[in-house]
Amino acid sequence: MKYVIAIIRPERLEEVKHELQKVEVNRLTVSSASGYGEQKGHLEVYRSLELEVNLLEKLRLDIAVNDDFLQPTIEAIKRGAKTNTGCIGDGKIFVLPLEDVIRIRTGETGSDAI
Amino acid sequence: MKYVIAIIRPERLEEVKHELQKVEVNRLTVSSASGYGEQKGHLEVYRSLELEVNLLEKLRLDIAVNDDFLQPTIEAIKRGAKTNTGCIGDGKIFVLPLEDVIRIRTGETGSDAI
Amino acid sequence: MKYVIAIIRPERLEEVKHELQKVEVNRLTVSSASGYGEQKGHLEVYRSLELEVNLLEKLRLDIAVNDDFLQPTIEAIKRGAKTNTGCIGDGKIFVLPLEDVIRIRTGETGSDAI
Amino acid sequence: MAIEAADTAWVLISSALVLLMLPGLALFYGGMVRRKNVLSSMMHSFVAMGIIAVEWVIIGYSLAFGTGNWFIGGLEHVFLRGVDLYSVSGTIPTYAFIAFQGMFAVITPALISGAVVGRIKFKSYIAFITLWSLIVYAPVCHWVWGGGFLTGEALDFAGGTVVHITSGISALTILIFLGRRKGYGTDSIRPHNITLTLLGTGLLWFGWFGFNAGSALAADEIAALAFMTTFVAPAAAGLAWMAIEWFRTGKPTALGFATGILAGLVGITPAAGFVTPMAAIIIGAAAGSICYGAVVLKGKLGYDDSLDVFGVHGVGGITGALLTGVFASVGGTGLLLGNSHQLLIQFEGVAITILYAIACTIIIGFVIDKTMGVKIDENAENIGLDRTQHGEAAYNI
Amino acid sequence: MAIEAADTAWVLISSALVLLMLPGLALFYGGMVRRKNVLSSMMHSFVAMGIIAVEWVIIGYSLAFGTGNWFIGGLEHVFLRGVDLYSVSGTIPTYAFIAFQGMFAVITPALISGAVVGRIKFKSYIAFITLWSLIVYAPVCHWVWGGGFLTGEALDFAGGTVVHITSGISALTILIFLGRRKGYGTDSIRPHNITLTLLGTGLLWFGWFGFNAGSALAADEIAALAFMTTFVAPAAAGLAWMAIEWFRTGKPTALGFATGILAGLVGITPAAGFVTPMAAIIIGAAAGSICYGAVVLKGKLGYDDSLDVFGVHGVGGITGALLTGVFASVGGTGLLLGNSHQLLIQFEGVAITILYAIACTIIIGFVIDKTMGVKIDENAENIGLDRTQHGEAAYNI
Amino acid sequence: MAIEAADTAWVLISSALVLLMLPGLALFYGGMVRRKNVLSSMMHSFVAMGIIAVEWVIIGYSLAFGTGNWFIGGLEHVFLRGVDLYSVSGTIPTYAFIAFQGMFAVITPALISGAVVGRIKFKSYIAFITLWSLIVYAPVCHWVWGGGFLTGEALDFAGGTVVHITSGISALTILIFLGRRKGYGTDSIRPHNITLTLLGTGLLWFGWFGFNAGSALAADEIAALAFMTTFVAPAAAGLAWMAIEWFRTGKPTALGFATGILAGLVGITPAAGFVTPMAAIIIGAAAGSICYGAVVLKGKLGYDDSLDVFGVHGVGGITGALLTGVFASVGGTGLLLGNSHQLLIQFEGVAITILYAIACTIIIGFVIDKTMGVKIDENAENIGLDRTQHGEAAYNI
Ligand SMILES: Nc1ncnc2c1ncn2[C@@H]1O[C@H](COP(=O)(O)OP(=O)(O)O)[C@@H](O)[C@H]1O
Ligand SMILES: Nc1ncnc2c1ncn2[C@@H]1O[C@H](COP(=O)(O)OP(=O)(O)O)[C@@H](O)[C@H]1O
Ligand SMILES: Nc1ncnc2c1ncn2[C@@H]1O[C@H](COP(=O)(O)OP(=O)(O)O)[C@@H](O)[C@H]1O
Repeated sequence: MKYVIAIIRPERLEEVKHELQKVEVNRLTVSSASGYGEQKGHLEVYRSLELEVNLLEKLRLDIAVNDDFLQPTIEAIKRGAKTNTGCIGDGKIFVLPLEDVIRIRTGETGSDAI
Repeated sequence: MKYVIAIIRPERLEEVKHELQKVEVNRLTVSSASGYGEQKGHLEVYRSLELEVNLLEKLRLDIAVNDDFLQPTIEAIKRGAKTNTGCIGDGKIFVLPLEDVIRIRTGETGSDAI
Repeated sequence: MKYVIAIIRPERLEEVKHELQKVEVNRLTVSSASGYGEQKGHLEVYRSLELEVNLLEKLRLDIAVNDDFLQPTIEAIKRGAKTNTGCIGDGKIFVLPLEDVIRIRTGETGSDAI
Repeated sequence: MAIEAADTAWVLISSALVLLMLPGLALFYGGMVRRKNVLSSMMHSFVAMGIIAVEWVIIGYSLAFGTGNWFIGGLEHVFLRGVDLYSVSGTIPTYAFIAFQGMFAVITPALISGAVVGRIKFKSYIAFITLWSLIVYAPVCHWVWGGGFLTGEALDFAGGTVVHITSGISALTILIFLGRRKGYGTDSIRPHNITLTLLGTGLLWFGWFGFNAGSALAADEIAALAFMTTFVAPAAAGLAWMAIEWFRTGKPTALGFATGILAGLVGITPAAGFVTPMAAIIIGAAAGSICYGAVVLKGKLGYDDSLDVFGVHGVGGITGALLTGVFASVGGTGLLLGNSHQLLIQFEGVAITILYAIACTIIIGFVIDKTMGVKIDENAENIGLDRTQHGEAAYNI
Repeated sequence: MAIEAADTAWVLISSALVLLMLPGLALFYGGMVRRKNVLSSMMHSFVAMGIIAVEWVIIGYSLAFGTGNWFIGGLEHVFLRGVDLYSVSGTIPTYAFIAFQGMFAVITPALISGAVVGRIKFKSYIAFITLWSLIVYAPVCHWVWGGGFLTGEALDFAGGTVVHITSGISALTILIFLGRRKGYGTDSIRPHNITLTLLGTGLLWFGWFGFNAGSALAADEIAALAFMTTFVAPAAAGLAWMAIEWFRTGKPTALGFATGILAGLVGITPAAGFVTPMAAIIIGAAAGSICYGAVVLKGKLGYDDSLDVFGVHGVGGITGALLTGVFASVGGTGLLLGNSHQLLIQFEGVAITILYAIACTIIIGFVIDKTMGVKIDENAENIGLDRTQHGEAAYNI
Repeated sequence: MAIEAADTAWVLISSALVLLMLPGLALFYGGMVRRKNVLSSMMHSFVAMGIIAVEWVIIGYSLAFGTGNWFIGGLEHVFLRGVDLYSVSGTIPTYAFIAFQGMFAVITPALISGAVVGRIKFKSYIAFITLWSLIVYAPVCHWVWGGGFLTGEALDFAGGTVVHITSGISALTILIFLGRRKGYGTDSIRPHNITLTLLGTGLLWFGWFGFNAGSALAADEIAALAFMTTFVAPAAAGLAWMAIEWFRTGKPTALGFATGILAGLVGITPAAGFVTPMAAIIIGAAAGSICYGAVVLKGKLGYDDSLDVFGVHGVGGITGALLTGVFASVGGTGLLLGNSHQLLIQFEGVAITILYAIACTIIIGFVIDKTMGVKIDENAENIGLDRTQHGEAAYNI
């Protein structure tokens, strides 16, 4: 089992969810985050004071998947998260090993519980 | 050492903390998250417009534990997080391997630092 | 590759970022969190009602690094996050194994994508 | 003729109250949109204060209240020519009258903005309200209050027709060029901060006392009556909305109650100084119920009048205008006192205004759409108007 | 008798100011509760505007200001019978008087809501305030202002007894049926947004000028005096609270300063038009200090008057009522001018009101508890009232 | 002499409006700071209501409006001695006059707070405004309005010099002792909630009608004129700011529009009752543009007048004061009507006030810095003033 963490642009959430549903990944956890990365030069102006904003709003998705779902999940996220222009800031996917999962309601564990 | 991530209902936090204290797990990190999962059909009505809300408020707990504390921790979370009715949405626990821990203040590492 | 999670005091963010830049770690994800830990006794008073606040504001940094960057990263965080007094609450660093990384924009994977 | 100091004080403070309705409206609307569009939505109200205020003294006032003909006022007061410190309107300085009426001119187009949130280009919005205020507001204002063909005929105490029907109908019409927001009808579009909406409701109600009771243009018995009706009608409307919602969905929402209050405020507007407090309660309850129905219907029909400008201002305004023809008993008589003719006139006023507003809005919308475009592109809509139109984020760490 | 336009303008705008206190109160309280209960808390104030406004014109006004007997008014003005456009009260239209008094009737039960946040059923709250307004407010209002046995005896300029003591005492009493919130006294119960509370404080102070200076019912010297005292007393009270808090805990909190201001506003209410500005500073400082003590005491005693309605309105109202008997020097004389009798009467008024409020609240609470239940179940309390009672979340993404 | 009830009503409600500017200012500033400093910033406005209100009646009023000499008023009204219920000022009760003027005294030092947010010690702030109000405000107020050497010479309708120049200049001066915030000029310092700032702007504009039109001290034609100019000048200023910003940066920001409105309000303040509405539009547009320039310049020069008190109040106040000397045409004549002498006097008034404010602020700042210290230490600045100065967090879960 794998624990996938994806950092995406907030405005791509709906697309990513849509793509994930297509590959039958229906469970995920979303949280908000701020990203610092390559993506710079986004300029904000507050009362004419120009600030180079490098702290950017991002969404973080956590998705636990069984091994055979890993590749489809990654592909789905890529399809959903990529902007037309493939810009810096489109995001990243991290794959971590996952040792166990427990569904609290039923007590099921392991890949059944995902 | 293990890194436990638990997704629970926000209203169960106090119970979970309580149960964790009983098994002497006193350190954790909480963050807010939104969950998409099985749990659907929660209906919200905004000016008579019915929305099926599938993005649900959740809390995410991160708890790093030594191996011998893993099982008690999981059991404690289960006890605290489960609603009487054992409903969909009670949450999940993910167990990830943890390679190292460093306590910033002292520089201690490994299981002592947890 | 490693996935580093650091819990720090919010007010140390700028220092930590600064130290990380020095060791050429320029990408990270920040999110807000609340910590329960040793650190207690912070007292807040609301209309004379004294509350012992043990849920404390923290920041959580997620940093994926290649193996050879791990040690410098940890050291940089330690330098940046430690208060002069080395107080309880300075925070912790967790190191998790990371199996893969994918850069969405380019499709690169592995250590190139970090 | 000398001015009355008390009437002057009353109209001035009433004008200030109406101005406060703009931030009130900004909050009311701003709370209901998503985080990424809140500044954009609030700016719709604020920029109206800028543009229409200036436009009003330059030309709007003259078109609305200049002598002119049955259709529109003349140009004699362009740039406020012919008005000076000692000009008097009724018992108050003309400057006070212009300011008071200017506030109405400002808020009316701002009301429309609730329908178009989250997808209109800012510059197109500016163009729209600038034109609309001249082409729709000024003439209708002239018809009803400024000496035009409905003046002295249709009963419209504080702007049921002039303000609410024009804006409500135009809001619906402009949707032709805007369509729905992306994601309409899913949970990703929820009000981002209902406390703002409640605060906005409070400021609107407060300001509406100036709007309605100030429309007496004197600190007299009529003002007191209009105050009283503006107190009880929204109360009854909020309760009506809540009762129906509670019954139908099992939960009385705060947003619903606030919307009901607004519906009641709209409903009582044309009637405020013409009916008794008890009639006001009935009008309020009717407005609350009927607007509720209209909003439900919208949900069924699936058009995206995002914040229900038509459902509340359009439908509420029509309800109020017609019920004024039924319940009028002070300074005018309605159906209940045997004057069915009044109801007919009310109906006529409403119908003409609706047709006129639709026609003009289509034309204005068409012209803007062909020239600068009305709707932003999908990517910008995804990112949000605050970022793409204004280069800002409302909330930062 | 003819009305005075200036007095009418003044009472009308004062009425509007008092109405604004309701959203002010909603914010003041709403900021202090947790995120999950904020709409519920705000709705307590808003729904009072709906229910009590309607109830007031139907029957409340008649019970409070109808002729009646020493205890309660008659039914002659039910549904505002006998009042029309030209009715006059003093120098203003009766409609203006009814509206002004109606605002007081609306806010008083809403004040109570601060004690019960986070755990009362919405429908039970509605039942409670509906009954309470008839059974407690109307009679006490009649006693003090409407021709009852305290009228012309006890000095209560703007409602220290009628408004603040009744609500403060009843808030404490109703806790018998509600107990504490789950988690009381731990850090999980902290104010979720103090900026809302500060804004609420600002709106309350602003509105209170209408409340107090409007109670002169004329735009005269007394109004100016009451305005002045309402300016300086809360200032002094805020400073007093801050000083004590700073000294005791080492930090002057914003929430404390805001609470002090409120205590001062409450304290000066009964005295506003009867004392000099210098006496007002003393009364304000006293109210700030004594209320601080009361709130500390609550913390020690451990009952959960969540937002300190008793500590501020109850204790502040009593302090103000008694000090009015000490400092009165305008339109009445107090202890300092040798009239110890007045202090006795003040004491008597306070005592009777307290007993009456306690008794009635127990009865009303008991009846509601037995029929529909007052407190929600623990699970619903955990989830929060916004979700469980109103089906909404205040804040969404 | 008898009072005029209508004038009394008008001045009282205007006073209340000005009081509301304090919470308005608190929100305006509070929205622009970071989350960790919002309560601290709001408290700067609130605590001014506490301290200066009390100080005003104790001594400030006497120093400003007592007979005294060319420089400062006497002590005859200390503790409001010699003022009672029946004292009259012009056509209103003296208590009303004191309250109205007191509001001005309260808001002026609070304006300064925008420059010092995020790094000033709370107790030092308190010491500063307490002293500043006596040493700077009271004398300048006496010069211009209280019988001092500029009274009847310089035209300052509602406080361009007395309020805005004094505060704007002092804000810049006090920075000598404070320097920049840590992290100045990076993205970590962004406004945390612009909706608060917009709401604050709305409340400020609303309140400013009391500030300016109330300064007529009567409900007369001048009040109506001042109302009218206060309506259109900020509108024009907001548009001017927006236009320049749009042109220069490609985006019209909400924060910019709000700032423009404020600049227009400041700019029209000294001129409000002296110029025609059309001149007001010009003054507004000028104030909006010039303040924009000043704020840009600040960015270039790199000093950290955090919320642009100098750029808006200082520069806007100077612009307004001078343009009053150009456009005055009602109750005074300016350059355009051939009276170049007036412009000279305006210039003189401005120059003297600037020098005086700088000198006094340096002295006060120096004394406080040497005794209690002005700036907090770096660690406290990192953690934030809410936590370190007030022991609170504005937002909790
Ligand atoms: N190594 C990393 N560790 C943690 N977060 C990262 C890392 N690399 C990227 N991110 C997150 O992903 C977001 C998108 O990264 P981006 O700037 O597009 O990266 P790239 O330029 O490598 O595509 C960043 O804002 C940051 O939040
Ligand atoms: N596979 C998963 N990956 C990530 N998060 C998950 C996963 N499964 C569940 N969750 C999180 O746990 C929450 C509770 O899940 P729930 O709907 O109760 O799951 P189940 O029906 O499997 O018990 C979800 O809202 C989601 O946030
Ligand atoms: N074992 C753990 N699991 C999860 N989070 C932890 C753990 N230990 C510490 N933390 C997080 O780190 C923060 C700082 O911890 P702190 O109280 O300083 O720990 P210590 O006393 O061990 O140095 C805590 O508030 C908590 O958020």
